Amino acid sequence: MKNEEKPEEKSFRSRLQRYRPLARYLGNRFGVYLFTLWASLSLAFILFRFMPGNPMAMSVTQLQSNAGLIVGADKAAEYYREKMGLNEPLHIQYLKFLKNMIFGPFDFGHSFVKYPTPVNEVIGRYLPWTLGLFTTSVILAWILGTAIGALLGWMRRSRFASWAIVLTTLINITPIYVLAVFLLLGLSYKLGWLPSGRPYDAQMMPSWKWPFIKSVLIHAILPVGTMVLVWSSGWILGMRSLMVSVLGEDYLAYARAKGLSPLTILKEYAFRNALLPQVAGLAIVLGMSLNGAYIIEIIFRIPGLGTLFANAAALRDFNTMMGLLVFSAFTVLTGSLIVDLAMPLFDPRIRRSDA
Amino acid sequence: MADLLTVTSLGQIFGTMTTVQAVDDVSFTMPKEPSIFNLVGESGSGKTTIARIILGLQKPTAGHVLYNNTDIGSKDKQWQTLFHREVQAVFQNPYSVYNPVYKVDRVLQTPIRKFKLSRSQQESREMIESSLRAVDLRPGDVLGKYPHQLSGGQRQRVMLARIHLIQPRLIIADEAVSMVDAAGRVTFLNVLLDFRERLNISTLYITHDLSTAQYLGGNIIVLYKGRIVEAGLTREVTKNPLHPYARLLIQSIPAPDPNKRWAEKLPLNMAEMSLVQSTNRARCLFAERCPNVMDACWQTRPELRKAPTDNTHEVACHLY
Amino acid sequence: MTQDTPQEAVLAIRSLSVVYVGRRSAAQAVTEVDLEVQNNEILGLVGESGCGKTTLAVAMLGLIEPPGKVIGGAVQIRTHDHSTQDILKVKPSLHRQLLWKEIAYIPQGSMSALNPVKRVREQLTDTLIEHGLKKNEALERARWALQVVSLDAAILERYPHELSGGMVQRVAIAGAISMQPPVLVADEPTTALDVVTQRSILQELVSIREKFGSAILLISHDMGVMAQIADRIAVMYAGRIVEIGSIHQVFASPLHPYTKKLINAIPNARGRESGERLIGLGGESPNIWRHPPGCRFHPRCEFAIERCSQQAPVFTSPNGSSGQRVACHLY
Amino acid sequence: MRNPKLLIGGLLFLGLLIFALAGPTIAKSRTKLKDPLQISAYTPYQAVSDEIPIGSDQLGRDAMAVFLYGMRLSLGVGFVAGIVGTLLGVLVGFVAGFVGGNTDTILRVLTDMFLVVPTLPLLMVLSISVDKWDLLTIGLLLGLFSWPFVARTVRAQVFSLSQRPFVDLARLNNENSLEIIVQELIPGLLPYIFLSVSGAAVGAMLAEAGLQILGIGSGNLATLGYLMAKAMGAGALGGGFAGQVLLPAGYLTLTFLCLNLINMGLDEQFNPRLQTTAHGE
Repeated sequence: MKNEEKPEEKSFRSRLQRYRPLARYLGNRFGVYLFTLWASLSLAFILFRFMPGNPMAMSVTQLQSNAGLIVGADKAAEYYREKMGLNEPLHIQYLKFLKNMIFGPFDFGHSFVKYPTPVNEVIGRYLPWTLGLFTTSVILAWILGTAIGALLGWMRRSRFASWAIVLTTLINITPIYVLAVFLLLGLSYKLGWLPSGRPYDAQMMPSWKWPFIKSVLIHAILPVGTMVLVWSSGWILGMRSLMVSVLGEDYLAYARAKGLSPLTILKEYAFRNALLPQVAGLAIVLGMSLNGAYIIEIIFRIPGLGTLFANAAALRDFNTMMGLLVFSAFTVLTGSLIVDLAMPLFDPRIRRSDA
Repeated sequence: MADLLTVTSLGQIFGTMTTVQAVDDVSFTMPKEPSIFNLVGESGSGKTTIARIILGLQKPTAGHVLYNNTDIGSKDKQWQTLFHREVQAVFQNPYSVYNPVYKVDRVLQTPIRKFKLSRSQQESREMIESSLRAVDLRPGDVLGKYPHQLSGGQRQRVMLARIHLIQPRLIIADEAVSMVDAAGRVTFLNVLLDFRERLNISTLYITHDLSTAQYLGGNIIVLYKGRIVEAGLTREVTKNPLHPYARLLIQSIPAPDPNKRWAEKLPLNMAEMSLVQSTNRARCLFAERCPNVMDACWQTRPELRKAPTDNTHEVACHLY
Repeated sequence: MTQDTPQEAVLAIRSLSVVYVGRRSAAQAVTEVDLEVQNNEILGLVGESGCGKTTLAVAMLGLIEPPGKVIGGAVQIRTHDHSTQDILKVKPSLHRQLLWKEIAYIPQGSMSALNPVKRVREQLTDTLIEHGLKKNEALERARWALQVVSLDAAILERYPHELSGGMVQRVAIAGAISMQPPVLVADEPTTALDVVTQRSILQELVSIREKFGSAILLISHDMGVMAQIADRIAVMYAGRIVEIGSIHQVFASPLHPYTKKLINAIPNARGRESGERLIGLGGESPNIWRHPPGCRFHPRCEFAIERCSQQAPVFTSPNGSSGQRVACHLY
Repeated sequence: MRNPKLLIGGLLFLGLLIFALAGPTIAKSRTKLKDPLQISAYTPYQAVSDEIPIGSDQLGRDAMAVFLYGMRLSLGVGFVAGIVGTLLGVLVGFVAGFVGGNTDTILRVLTDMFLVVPTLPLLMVLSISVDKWDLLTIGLLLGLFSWPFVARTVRAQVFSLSQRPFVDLARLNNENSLEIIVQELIPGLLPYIFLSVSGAAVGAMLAEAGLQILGIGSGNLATLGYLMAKAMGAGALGGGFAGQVLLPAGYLTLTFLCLNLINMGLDEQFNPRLQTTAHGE
């Protein structure tokens, strides 16, 4: 062939071309991430400025009463209004808010209830509990659920698997708090096997010593167990049906005809392919899981973000609420971004293509 | 001009970032007299896209289609009704062309209702039954059933009964037999031939299967990567193909005769396309597979022109 | 290329029957099928969709899964070391070794036969390694096999979605011949491909037969494909073999009314130019859940006599000729 | 209705519904008081007795009566939210799937956004600003957050349905877009729409109870979640009136079970993938 564009050209440019789909995917995904983040920030801003009952005005009153001021109340109110920038035009407030978010970063000002502690510091105190319990539970549930679901899908014709599926479905439709209550009642109150109602032994002081860590771990069994049980049941059901549909694919019949061992077929042909939607699903479920985690914190009295949010809501501590709102959106969005960015590692079709 | 269908410089580009030219400057005309035109090409040659454009299911990015000298994009409601009454289709997949929630009967009742073909319940029932019989189906076997209760061949014949009911002037049959068994194919093709002879219905028969096109006769248009490479009378083109692609295509039909086997092994470059697809379309697109390739083939696009052999025959190749 | 001297078959299917177990009844998908494939032979198996030919292919590999069930018969293959094994009886580990090493399967030429998330290299070598090759041997063998089917070694590092349909099919053929098995089973290997690619793939199968002397069982619904490359042909209708013979015999003088109709229903230019119409098959295609009694073809047969609806015909060789046999009461 | 899941789920749900509707009547017949929900009829959190089988609540009401009234309210919240969420979701999903192009892209990004962001904190913020905590308001509020799931499934369904050749055939019958939507697409979508209503209802009932547990809500709307949350807060599990938690929890779980059974049954009945054909080989 004598023309200039030979088909099997191995230049740097053509190799770069092959990765264009990947670049486009990553770019798209990141763009959507930034857009969603901006939208959530704006939503939070709008919410707290336009909510019925005028929360900002309410918070000024809140601060006044905190300070116990009666004499000179007007001046104090003016002082706070000035300090919070409420006297400025709305679009300036918005721009300042965005600036604080980006360059702060995430500067939400002071907590009203614990004035003048900055909101970020308050969140920082509660964060480790949520992060520790929630992250552990999400990851454990995903791994367990995917593995068990894969096995149940593989043994799709066995009687054991069909009973296991019935049980899993039952767990899956039980609301997380109902399950928590049942486990609490049974394992803690009736049987007394596990402690409950507090994050660690009442006599202990937080420290990095083993007895304390052990106490935290023992107390974490019930809440983590509950979350893992409920969330993994969803993953089990999803993975099982993915496996069943992959097992019906042509390439699986072909793999069997090649005389591959069942283990190889399970690992390399069925599991790997069923895993893709399962990974993608993780990105979406993160947000819902956080909802569940908040409720679990209240039931098990864990001083995490859910508890902080409930307290802040009860006391109308709007700055803290706003901080928590933005923070949870940010966590979940970033989590799902990471999951989505990891997708090409599992799926070569996103990675590159000559089409 | 007394043409039934005029297709002029049709073009269709898909995609926004990476584009695919599915149809590239396709023109042809079908006469008023009942006739059969075969549109032949492999998958990806743009033949289904052309069918969808002619049926008004898709807007082309270039060119236009005239039916009875009126653009099919016409906004006139009355004209659109007439157009749909006169131009009908049989699609490839005899399964998904049925809405699974309805009984088969509905496929036959709807056109009667929409095109006001009958005046009474009784009349429409008689029409449906006679149409079913015309395509070799017993009404009792299909009426009152759900599509999944019928076989593929039965379902495709119900589609023909629908055509018989509407009695259009032109049928677009898009790969209509590719999912029907060998034995059912002939029955289907015979119905198309009957339609032309008895009901004066023309057919644009779209296929990748040259042997069925040969059976139908009439005219043929050979497509390659969205372009017409050869056109003419089916008999003439299949007997004496000029374009190297048409020649390759005709030689590759597996002749159902063990005494007429393929003589030589097909050179590899003629069989398969390379991994990297060229985006340069200002040349002959068949060049890399062509046994007669010349310098000119890489540089300029060959135009479709009259073949030297006879004036019903057209070819787009630098050899002629 | 017909063999007049009787040989020992490399693959012998004996009285194989497969049913699908439904909730209320069982469907007879394959009934008492006997077939023998010789060395260096391409045996074509032809029939309409739903006649049980794919079920037969899966059954002869010993891979029928519920709700399907083999209810009788044997599938004997003569292995490399000249022993004879019944695929349906051997223990699972040996069964897996026999597949691909002694009897290899070539799927339909569509993308979906290959695992979309694994490179071609992985999909070829994993099987070779499980059949006893070392890692570097397996890679060498995969390269060699690709070369046999005229593919560039660069294909190894590609994913299936990066290949054309014809290339995917060549990869499947390369895999099937990599252990040089005595028997290849190709199930509709060219249905998804255009005619030009179909031709090149079929010719590849012929040259494989010439190079390695493999026996190939070619399953297709296309009589043209059969006429081009098969040596012998078996016609299947509603789960039974109704006629078998050399390709020349069957095309020159088909015996079974069904075979005659199949051959006469091939669209071509010949009939049309003389103004004749071909005649399609009347009646309804068979339903495996409700086979008619006696000869299963009799409701669609214009020559049916009373006996046809009462008694299933057995095989006879009416011409006394070697090889061509038919199951029909007319003979 | 040959599907056992559909039948059992449907009958059981009907039973639960009748029980919920009859709740107030039962409550009235059980008590001698004029108003079974009379405040301070008992001391708050009085332990279980013959008269009050699951004790009293924090306002001194008969907790059983609160439960009997609460079923109706919880189902009502679910119903309102289910309808609102489904209407919104079907609308968004339909427009996205049927119109396609840029409209689709924008709506899809929007849907995904709402799908990913955690809704509970947002709900908490919104609900504390609600002055009147009544059934309609809460139902509407929760419905506003349950549409993304509906939109997603409906979009996928509409998209796949509108690509089917039978829609092309309808166009050849000279049917307009409205006829195509009503006659060709909606019938195939009905099971999914019902699926969405019940899915959104379940989600809303879950979220409402969750909000109550998080301490947001008021005695104005004494739903099952409210009863549970207050009892749990008062240490019901250790304090001998665990029934105040278990009874509402049991009722909610049973409702979810029924709706899930119905959904599974519908899926089996209408999903063509799971149907066998006459010529199945």
